[in-house]
Amino acid sequence: MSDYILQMKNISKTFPGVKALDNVQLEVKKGEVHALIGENGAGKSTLIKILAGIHQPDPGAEFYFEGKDAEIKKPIDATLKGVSIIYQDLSLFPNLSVAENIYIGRDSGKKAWKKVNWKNIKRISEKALKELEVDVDINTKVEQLSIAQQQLIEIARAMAFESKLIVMDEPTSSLSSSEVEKLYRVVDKLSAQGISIIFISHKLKELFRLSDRFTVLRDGKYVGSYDVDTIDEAKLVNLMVGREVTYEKNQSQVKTGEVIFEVRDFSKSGNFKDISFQLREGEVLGITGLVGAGRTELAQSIFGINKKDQGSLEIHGEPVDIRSSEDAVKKGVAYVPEARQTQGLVLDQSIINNISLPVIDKLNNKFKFIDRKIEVEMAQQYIKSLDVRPSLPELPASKLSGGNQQKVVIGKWLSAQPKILIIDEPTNGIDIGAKTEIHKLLRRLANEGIGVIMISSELPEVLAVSDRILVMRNGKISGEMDVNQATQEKIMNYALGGNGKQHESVVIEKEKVSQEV
Amino acid sequence: MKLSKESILGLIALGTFLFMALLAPGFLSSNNINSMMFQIPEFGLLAIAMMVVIVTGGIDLSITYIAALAGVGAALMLTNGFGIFPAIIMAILFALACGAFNGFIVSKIGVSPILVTLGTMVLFEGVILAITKGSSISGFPDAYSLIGNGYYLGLVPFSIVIFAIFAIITGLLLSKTSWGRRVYMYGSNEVATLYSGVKNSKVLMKVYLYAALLAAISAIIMTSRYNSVKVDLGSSYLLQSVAAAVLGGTNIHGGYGKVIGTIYAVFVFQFIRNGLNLLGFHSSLVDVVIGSILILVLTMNFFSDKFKKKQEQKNASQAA
Amino acid sequence: MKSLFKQKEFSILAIVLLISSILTFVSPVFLTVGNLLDLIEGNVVIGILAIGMTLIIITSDIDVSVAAVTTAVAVSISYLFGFLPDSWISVLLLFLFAPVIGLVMGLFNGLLVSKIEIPAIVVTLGTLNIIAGLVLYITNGNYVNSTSFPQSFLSFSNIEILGIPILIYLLAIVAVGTWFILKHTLIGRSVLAIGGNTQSSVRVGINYQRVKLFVFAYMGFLAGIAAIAQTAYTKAVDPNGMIGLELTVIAAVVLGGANIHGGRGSIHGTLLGVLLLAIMQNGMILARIDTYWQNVVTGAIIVIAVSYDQISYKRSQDKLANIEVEA
Amino acid sequence: VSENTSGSSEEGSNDSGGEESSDDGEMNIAVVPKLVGIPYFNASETGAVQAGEELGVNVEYTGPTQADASAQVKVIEDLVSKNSDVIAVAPNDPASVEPVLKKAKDQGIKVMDWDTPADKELVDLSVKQVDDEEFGRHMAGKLVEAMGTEEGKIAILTGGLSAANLNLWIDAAKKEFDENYPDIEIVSEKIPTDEKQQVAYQKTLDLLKSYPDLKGVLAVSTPAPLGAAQAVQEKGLQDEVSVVGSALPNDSEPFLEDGSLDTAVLWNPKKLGYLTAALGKMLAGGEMPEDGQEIENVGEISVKDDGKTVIMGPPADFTKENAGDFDF
Ligand SMILES: Nc1ncnc2c1ncn2[C@@H]1O[C@H](COP(=O)(O)OP(=O)(O)OP(=O)(O)O)[C@@H](O)[C@H]1O
Ligand SMILES: Nc1ncnc2c1ncn2[C@@H]1O[C@H](COP(=O)(O)OP(=O)(O)OP(=O)(O)O)[C@@H](O)[C@H]1O
Ligand SMILES: [Mg+2]
Ligand SMILES: [Mg+2]
Repeated sequence: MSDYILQMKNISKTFPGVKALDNVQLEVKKGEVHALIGENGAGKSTLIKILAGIHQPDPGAEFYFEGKDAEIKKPIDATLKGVSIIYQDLSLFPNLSVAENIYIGRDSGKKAWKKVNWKNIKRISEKALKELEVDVDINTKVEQLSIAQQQLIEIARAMAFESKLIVMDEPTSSLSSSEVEKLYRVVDKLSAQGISIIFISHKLKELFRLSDRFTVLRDGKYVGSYDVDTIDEAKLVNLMVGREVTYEKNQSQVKTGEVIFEVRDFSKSGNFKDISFQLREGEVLGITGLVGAGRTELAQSIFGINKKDQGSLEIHGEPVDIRSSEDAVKKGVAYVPEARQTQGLVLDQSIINNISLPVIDKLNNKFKFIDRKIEVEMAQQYIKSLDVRPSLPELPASKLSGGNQQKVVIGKWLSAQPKILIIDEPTNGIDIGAKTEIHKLLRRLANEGIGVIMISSELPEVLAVSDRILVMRNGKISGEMDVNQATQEKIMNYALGGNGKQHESVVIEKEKVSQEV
Repeated sequence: MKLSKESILGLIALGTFLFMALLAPGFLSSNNINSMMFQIPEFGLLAIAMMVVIVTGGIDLSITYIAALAGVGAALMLTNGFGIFPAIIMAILFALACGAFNGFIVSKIGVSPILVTLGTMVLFEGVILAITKGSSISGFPDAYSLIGNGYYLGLVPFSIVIFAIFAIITGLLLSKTSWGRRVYMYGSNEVATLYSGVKNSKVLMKVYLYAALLAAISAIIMTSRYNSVKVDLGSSYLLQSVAAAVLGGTNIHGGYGKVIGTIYAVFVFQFIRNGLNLLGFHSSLVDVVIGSILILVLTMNFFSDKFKKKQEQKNASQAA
Repeated sequence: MKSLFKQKEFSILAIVLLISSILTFVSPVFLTVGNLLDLIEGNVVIGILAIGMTLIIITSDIDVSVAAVTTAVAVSISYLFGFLPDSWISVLLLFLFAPVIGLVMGLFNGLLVSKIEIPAIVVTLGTLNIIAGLVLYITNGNYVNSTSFPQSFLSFSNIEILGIPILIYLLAIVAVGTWFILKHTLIGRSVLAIGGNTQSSVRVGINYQRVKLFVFAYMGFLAGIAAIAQTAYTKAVDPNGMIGLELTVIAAVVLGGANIHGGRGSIHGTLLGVLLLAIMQNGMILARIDTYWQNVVTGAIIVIAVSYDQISYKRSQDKLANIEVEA
Repeated sequence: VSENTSGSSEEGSNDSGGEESSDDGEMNIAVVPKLVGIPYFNASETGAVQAGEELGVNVEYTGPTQADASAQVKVIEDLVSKNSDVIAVAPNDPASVEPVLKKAKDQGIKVMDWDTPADKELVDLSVKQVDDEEFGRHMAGKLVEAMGTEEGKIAILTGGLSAANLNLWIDAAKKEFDENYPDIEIVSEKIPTDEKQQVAYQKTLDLLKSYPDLKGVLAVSTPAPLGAAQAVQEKGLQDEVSVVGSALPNDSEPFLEDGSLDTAVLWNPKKLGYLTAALGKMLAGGEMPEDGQEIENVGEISVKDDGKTVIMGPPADFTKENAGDFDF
């Protein structure tokens, strides 16, 4: 019988207004790690959702599992074929325990009155977590976990199934390096067991680290499939983007401009303690550390979403008191949250409405009515400058791909013309093209005098964009350095508290860094 | 052909009108048309009030008792020799007080609206009982009864004019002002609005105040029409107004809803009730018909949506 | 997390205890077995309905037609009495017919909600109008009183075991049964799952339409049982007797800590909610509160209860130390 | 499709009234109850319809499904549009029907009230089942009689706090107690029962508990006495606690049987309906009733000095002896 676990042929998918996939194919061998790559909106997630039975392809599509032709009408069909999927936007149940979240789905299709076997659930979930080396109490409700932890639970679920094929749609996007390493090891283990894996990511580095073969999509079309040893990063990027992408590392000299933003001993019990730092004119301040270090909580407290126990702020030398996000925006502080879909966007509303949301008051004409014309122009401008695709201003944000959604969120804040921009995990799930654009953008904003604070778990990104780097560990600043003294080793040391073993596992030779970005 | 939910409902309203005009004797008679115009405003205002709240993803079960309490406010003034304007002001103040109370608990404490208003519904009713001892307050000056019974330029009922004005105002507020925009945005995703520097509590507070204001206007019309107020003033409108709002296309989970849709829905209900009464239907059968319409229309929407999607798919795939 | 989840029911329990102790203080009668039994028996119907409503609210839906459905079944029962022989079999048959009649109406709601995807509140508003209207039209609101009840049914409704009325056992059975379904069966967990996140449930292959169908059907089924309880309790069928009851039922459920946005809710919480409302009703006369102020008191207590619950919930959320910050 | 078919009774099937009425030469008399679909108003419907048949006029009996003032006004407004000759209203809220009745008069429609009085000035004729004062006092007397003692605690249940006529009766009853039975103590404010038997039942249970020495319950509004009696019956207190109230005989029977309900005081709502329709016909024909006039199927009526307030007769007492003889 065939040595392919999965073959999908002439797959097309038309959404109202968008041809997301146009006659695409995907062939995955048994036990291989197959990378699926393409720019934002290339159609990766859509292809996966078709494989999962969530979207129905346009007529003419063919599926073969292990050579036998198959039909996938509902998610359960895929599950029964041994396909399990880790979605880009997680699919967990916040109100259920970790254990149940891991187990759920295995009984789907069984009798409604079947008694659930709690012992079994406990056993399976604990096993899965152990393999992943995650230590969370299996009785915790998932809503209690950070996004990173949730990501890991999602992965644990997929592993708990005795799946033949596991699809991972950008699983590392919100993981920190050490967790990423864990995941890599899991992937190796799985493929060693003969389980096939489709791995979607925008981080070429990790794709080369993991994959046996690549399938490249561009604008919903099939470009080709390549063995890892027949191709290199430059070529791959060329195939994805259809043009050369040039990388550059931040050649920063220490900024000596005036201090435009100062945080003084911020503390919030259970989240962070005694955080103080300054931000200078034209400077990009990178805040990194392991996931769960308290960065987001810190950012949210500065932005006024969360209460702080103590601490004070100064913008351009004068103290400001921020008690709510409204204050923050008034005072010129903007925050791009890490949870794009829930916190960043009003998904059901149009791109325009999202972009104008923070400044809607300023768009009033003399009747106190919103001046629609100005609003549209403004939106158009950012859609253009950020190259949001498809560039249909009235399209609901929900219909955009992950990366394009992020662009809209950034556009939203640029429209507010902030003094200080705090951006949390700015390039989660953003493709290499857009990524460098965003990095350039951040630098440009800094040079235009906006203070940029970038929270990121992706060290190469931190190194490429920041002038100065803060490392947080367990809610405290554990290290600070200028970028030109910074190395990944150094950062990881501060982040892990000098835990040697962990630290080796994440060493990446410096010269390659520049390329990964 | 691309028709919005609202315009379809508009056609349905027109349809029921013609249908009744054909079947129901005297439906078109001038004084029937008249009495319909007198009947629409009080309910219409409450329905719009409910719609605004529903757009935020909430619901206001206390709305009719807010109206009743506002009515009591006016009645107390009138029966104590105050003029019409003080009375109207008092009605509005009473209502706003209730609205502020709801708004505070919903927006500041963050209790879900259905809970809050379940409580305040009983609370406000209680306040009215405590004030009126359950009996009705009546006997208002004729000038006051003109509001609900009088004509503008001798042909259009005053009340319908008032209704039209507030309908338009509401429409403008929702679709053209930044408050209205925020109401919709909040309705679709309140977390995102918070993260965008929107002061959710302010937006919400205004919503409940505005709903209360509309309730007060409705109350003024009712009290002047019925020349009295009692604890149950307009209580039969509660679930009806929810029904009208959703029949009008308002998304019960928030984020979408249009004044015009709600108005069409109110018309549909009005034509059906009035028509069937003229046809001498048993009143309880009228409810049956209303209920059926509600379900039928939404079922229709569902299938027409499905159909549209299919069409679009086809066009798109042919285009490609 | 557990602690927090208890929290939610705990705050309402606290309020129940508080009011109870006040009542015990002002009226010696309150804490007598007799009174408590009356109090519970008087709320068996609300209790049964609230339990059904809990499942629906967990799936983030709502059903405002329960009272109408219950009445409709009660009326059907009164007609059935005409045909059934006066014997114990009839009572048993009743427990077969009534729930089935309710189930059918529940299924109707369920189909519209799950397959046609009309929001539940709209569907049930519609069916409320339709069913209530038809009931009123057919019965013209006439009572059926115990004279036309079979003796067997009357004696059934008077049964007491260990001095506790049969209806209370009925409630207990429904409560335990539903708790078991919710906690230990696949369908029960699916109810919680789609309440937590419908999209995810689709992705893991839960047929959420079937689940929604189930909760509404089950609601109808319980409404059937509630109808028997109602008939046995009032020993009469009054087509107007339950108007407006749906709001009380919903109030009880949400007071009991079920989250109107879905995902959260528990049987014991709901029972506490029912108890709270029951105690307030009962307390009004025992505490000799002036008639005209009773609603003010009731309303105020509800508002305070839900606010207090929300506040303590927020607190517990804040307290959740996410990471242990090293000193 | 005439609402008359909905009568609980067999003779419901007359198709007069309703739509075609306005065309034919016959007289159209609209009778509007507080609400349709409760036994009391069903009985009066039966009477009114019967009168319609016997006297050859179209009787349209229609009202709201809830005792809600605004809903009732709408019904009347629609009737005005239908150009009935006479509209007889049992107002939920006397004041609230004033404007619409004015409108009716302006269109030359004769207006009258029945069951519950509307504004005196406005109506051409006012049909009252009994004299409110007399009725209230009568119930009070019956209760004392049933208690067999002129002292002790009693409680008063009412259908709803805002029901005008119920309040009239209760006030009258209170007066009777004050004046003639000073040793009777009314334990609390009148207690509302939402026009529901079950509520009356539960409230009574609570009353019996918190006032163990309660001697009597006066229950006003038709479902209330049944609920009160049910409570007494279940607690086996027939001999300790007397219940008197306004209820229909058929519903009362099971409680009258064992004395848990001592006396149901009411009038014959069927006759009231009949009388209303009959007088409506007279009124349309331009006649006015006189004091002591004999109306067939009803009996001798009395007319107050104002010349337009008709009293049907004295209250009727329903006891275990006679309750069986009525068909409502
Ligand atoms: N439900 C939908 N309705 C309409 N268009 C959609 C829908 N989902 C996706 N699209 C469109 O289909 C295209 C492919 O989207 P998809 O999410 O597959 O991209 P992607 O390759 O996953 O991008 P990313 O790497 O940013 O996640 C995009 O243009 C997107 O706008
Ligand atoms: N939505 C949430 N609910 C509950 N706890 C959370 C939530 N988000 C984060 N936490 C907890 O707060 C702690 C700090 O999380 P935070 O997100 O601030 O860390 P971080 O450094 O920003 O990492 P990342 O943002 O990459 O997850 C973590 O231990 C996490 O468990
Ligand atoms: Mg994607
Ligand atoms: Mg973070």
